[in-house]
Amino acid sequence: MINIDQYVYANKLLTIHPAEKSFLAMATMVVCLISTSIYTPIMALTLMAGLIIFKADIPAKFFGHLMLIPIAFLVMGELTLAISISDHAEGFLYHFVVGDILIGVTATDLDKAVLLLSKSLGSVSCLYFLALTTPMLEITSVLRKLKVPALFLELMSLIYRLIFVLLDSAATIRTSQSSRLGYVNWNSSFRSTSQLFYALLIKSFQRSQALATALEARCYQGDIRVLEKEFPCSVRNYIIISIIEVSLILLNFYIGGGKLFG
Amino acid sequence: MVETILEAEDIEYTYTDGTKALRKVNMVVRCGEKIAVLGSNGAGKSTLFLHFNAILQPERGCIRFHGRKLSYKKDEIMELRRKIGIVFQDPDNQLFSASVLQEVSFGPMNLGLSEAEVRNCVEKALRATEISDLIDRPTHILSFGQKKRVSIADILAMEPEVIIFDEPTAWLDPRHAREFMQLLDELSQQGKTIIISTHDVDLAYSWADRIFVMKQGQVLTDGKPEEVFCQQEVISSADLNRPWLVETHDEFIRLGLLPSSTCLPRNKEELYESLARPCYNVFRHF
Amino acid sequence: MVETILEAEDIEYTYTDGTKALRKVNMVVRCGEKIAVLGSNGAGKSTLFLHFNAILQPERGCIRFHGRKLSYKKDEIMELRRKIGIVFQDPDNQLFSASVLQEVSFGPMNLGLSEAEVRNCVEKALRATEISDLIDRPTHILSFGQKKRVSIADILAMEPEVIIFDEPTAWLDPRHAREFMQLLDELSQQGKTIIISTHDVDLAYSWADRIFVMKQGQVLTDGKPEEVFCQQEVISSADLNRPWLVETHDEFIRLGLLPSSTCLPRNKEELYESLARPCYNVFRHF
Amino acid sequence: MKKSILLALVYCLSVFALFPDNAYAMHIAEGFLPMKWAAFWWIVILPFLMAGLRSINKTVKDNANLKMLLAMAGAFAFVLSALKIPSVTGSSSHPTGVGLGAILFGPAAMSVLGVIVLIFQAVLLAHGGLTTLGANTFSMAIVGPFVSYGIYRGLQKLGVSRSICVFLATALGDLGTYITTSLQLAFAFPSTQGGVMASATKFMGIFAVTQIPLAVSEGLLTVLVFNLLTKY
Repeated sequence: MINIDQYVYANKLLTIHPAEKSFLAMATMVVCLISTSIYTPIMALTLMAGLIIFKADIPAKFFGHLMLIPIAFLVMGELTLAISISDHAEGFLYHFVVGDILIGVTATDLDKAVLLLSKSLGSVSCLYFLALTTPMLEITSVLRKLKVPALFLELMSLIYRLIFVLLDSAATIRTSQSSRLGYVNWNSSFRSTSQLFYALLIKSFQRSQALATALEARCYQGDIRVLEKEFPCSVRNYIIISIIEVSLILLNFYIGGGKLFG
Repeated sequence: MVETILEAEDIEYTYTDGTKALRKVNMVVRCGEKIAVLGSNGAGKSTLFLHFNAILQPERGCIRFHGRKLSYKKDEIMELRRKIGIVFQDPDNQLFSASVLQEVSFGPMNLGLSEAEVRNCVEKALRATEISDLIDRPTHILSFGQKKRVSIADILAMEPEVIIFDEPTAWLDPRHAREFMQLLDELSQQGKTIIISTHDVDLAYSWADRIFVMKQGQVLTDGKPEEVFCQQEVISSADLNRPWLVETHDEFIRLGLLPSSTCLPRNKEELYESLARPCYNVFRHF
Repeated sequence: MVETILEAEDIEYTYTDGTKALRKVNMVVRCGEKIAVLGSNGAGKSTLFLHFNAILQPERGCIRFHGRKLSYKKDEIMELRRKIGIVFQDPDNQLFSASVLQEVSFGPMNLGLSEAEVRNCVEKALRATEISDLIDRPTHILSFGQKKRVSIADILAMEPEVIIFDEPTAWLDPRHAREFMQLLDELSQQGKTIIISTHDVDLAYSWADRIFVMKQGQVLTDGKPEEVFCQQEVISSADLNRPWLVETHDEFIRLGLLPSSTCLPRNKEELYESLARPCYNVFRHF
Repeated sequence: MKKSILLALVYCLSVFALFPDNAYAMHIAEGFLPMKWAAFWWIVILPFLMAGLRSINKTVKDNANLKMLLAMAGAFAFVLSALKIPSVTGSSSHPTGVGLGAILFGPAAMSVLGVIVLIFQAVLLAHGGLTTLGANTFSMAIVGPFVSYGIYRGLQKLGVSRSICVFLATALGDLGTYITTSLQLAFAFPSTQGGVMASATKFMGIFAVTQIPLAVSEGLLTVLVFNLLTKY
């Protein structure tokens, strides 16, 4: 499992207001999505990579590794989009024949696929910027300002805490199983996994009871209200972000299409 | 006479699965006392503590706080939970929040204080437990010892009169256990009443003002440490050992190294001192 | 000279988050020895143990079993895990099956034994840990002491040569801890090599043949208990206490109650006996 | 014909070689859906979320136990999806936990917990995304759980044995999710030749390689877990 959380608390942009970071990430993501040229998303990707590696001081290797994760989905999706099946060769840029049908790519489909790939990678880099610089907890505090229901946010922060408790349990159980030869072949793996799930489920249940008792012991009255960390707010940052977004949009208008095959 | 702060009167409790957890338990806790409740796993210590905090209601008998019998009205429960805090055994079963600030502020926020007051309480509690630098840390990356401290700060932030610690030194290594006991002494000096449950007899013997021995939901005996640990049969029937100080002391008397009238020592310094007293230390003059 | 069964040679290990858990650790374990590894939380004891079981692979250095360097091939790993069992600290995290039978049979099943053989192993292990009557119980309703026993039966059922116990007596009450130590002695008499990690210096002192002291991923010292606990600075730099037997003994010498040449006592009987020796016991003749 | 079988085989093998984390492949990646479709699916899931939150709100008022239990269920679902399970094809993949969750906690709660889990998967594990959260939620936290729950309840009423109920509920829940995702992609990217239907066929065909074995594995595994749960 890849754990982004491990890096986020050590990143150098931790002290920046979470709302500013979220604004930058989400606005750039939207600009990528509405872009009609491949250059805007590529610029966004470059910008985000620069911020993540040089400003937030995240190891470039880890960022590179993260960028590979959506590749699995993208390759499958892109192939499906780019390749079409037909019974006549008209319009195909490249094709080959299987039996009596033609499998191949058309120029328009290829252009669409490349644009989509760039848009997707651009947005993915925005997501990573947010994930690598802003701890989950601060994202919830931004959501609170956006008037997301309190119950939803309470559940979010409880789940975030519990995930790590359960991951710990899962890891120790797994170690204990492996030390007793639990994952040596397919059969034992299958048996071990089902017992791991069962044990986790029972443990989750017991822990939830214990935590509820602890909450009650501290005067729980139906809502979980807590203090939140305060951040200095910077108007300058908002102005810089706005300038970045406007220039990305202008870039899209002036350089335009960027069709490679059409 | 010091005022009684907390009192359990003949309380009985049976869990829904039929286990009789408490049978006619009586316990009187006086203001400012340091109390240790000893007993093996499953003796009913934790169940008793949950009664003091009104998480559980006794089937029979009653709990008194400052002499007033609990009626389990909502306001009264809130008041009680504010004044009596429980630090649970496993911090992972107590810490629910993702950051230390959020975690520690939960209690005071429930008391309806203003944000500034809550922040003040949190800062004071973190200072007392010496973890002010952890305030912005996420809970899940803390070490076990740090989590334990946060779980104590949780309770201190509500400024309770009585603090109950369930097995506080379990899993702590000797240094952390020692630091923890220092913290307990500081709290006690600030006037808090402290109750701990443990099966570490050496610790209980040196630290507590008064000791309760529990077994299978009953209080077998209570009294000053010296009195309790004299009752050898009671101690062993509760699956406990005698503290090594007591045992060594008795052995010295048996061997004639100390006169049988010597008081039991409370710590090792006292033991060695009693041996070193001139009239008994014959070898010094060799 | 007794055969070396297990050996760690200059092993180093760093966790993915960058913590250096082991720095050039060397450890030689001989057949049939009783070894205690002492150190505070985070000293690297558990990480070392996971290397002995090939759950972790050292970055540098190597592990030898019966003199053969581990190559981490699948068959070899299977063989190693069968011969070296680890009983983990918290039975709540080791036990994952729904019933005791299922739990204890997990290891033998993975060895590919026939059902009759598995059942035989399970029954033997349950008898050795004296919990044959629990065989059909669901694990999650057991008491802490029972769970601990099941976690030991888990390992015994695989009939290992070496058994490693991680913090075996933590959270056990005195009686269960005593019973557990008896079980250890029985296993040792049956020829098993036993390694425990603990921060209970009194226990390690009286029980072990040899003691390793670890701190921050390094072995500070090793040797016979008497030798190790003489090195006061090493012990305190590892955040440990000295066993009370050693301390009392030293105090007696300081007070002149014992001649300075007296050997360190291994248990309290020896201590009292040395005091009771006629030539020193002056009071007897009063 | 031989050539096409060979082609399919090469494709299958390359999918297994390239994508060990193949269950996550069902999360539509960040930025993959056009703006209007991303927004559309967000709007579609909102009423489900509102209804889910309202039903949770009613039950957890003043009951810390239930709130913790729900949170634990969410954390459990996340941790489950982060673990690898041995797949029937011999490789391993990640379970969705949709079937187990829906049967245990009901589909309404799962929609709320599902969104949260999907947010965490995006932010902590880099699977899925925020703009595509609406679409992913619809397929994994709404369609999947409702299919699972419906089948489980329906078959139970018919008196089918519990193991078969659980297996079909989980496996078909997974398949429901995968068909929904394929349709979502097909709507967003209809084929130039053949439109939405042709595109949907292509997507379903391409994802079937990873999703059908996963559905079977997860179904079998959930049956085992359920047997343990009901026995003790």
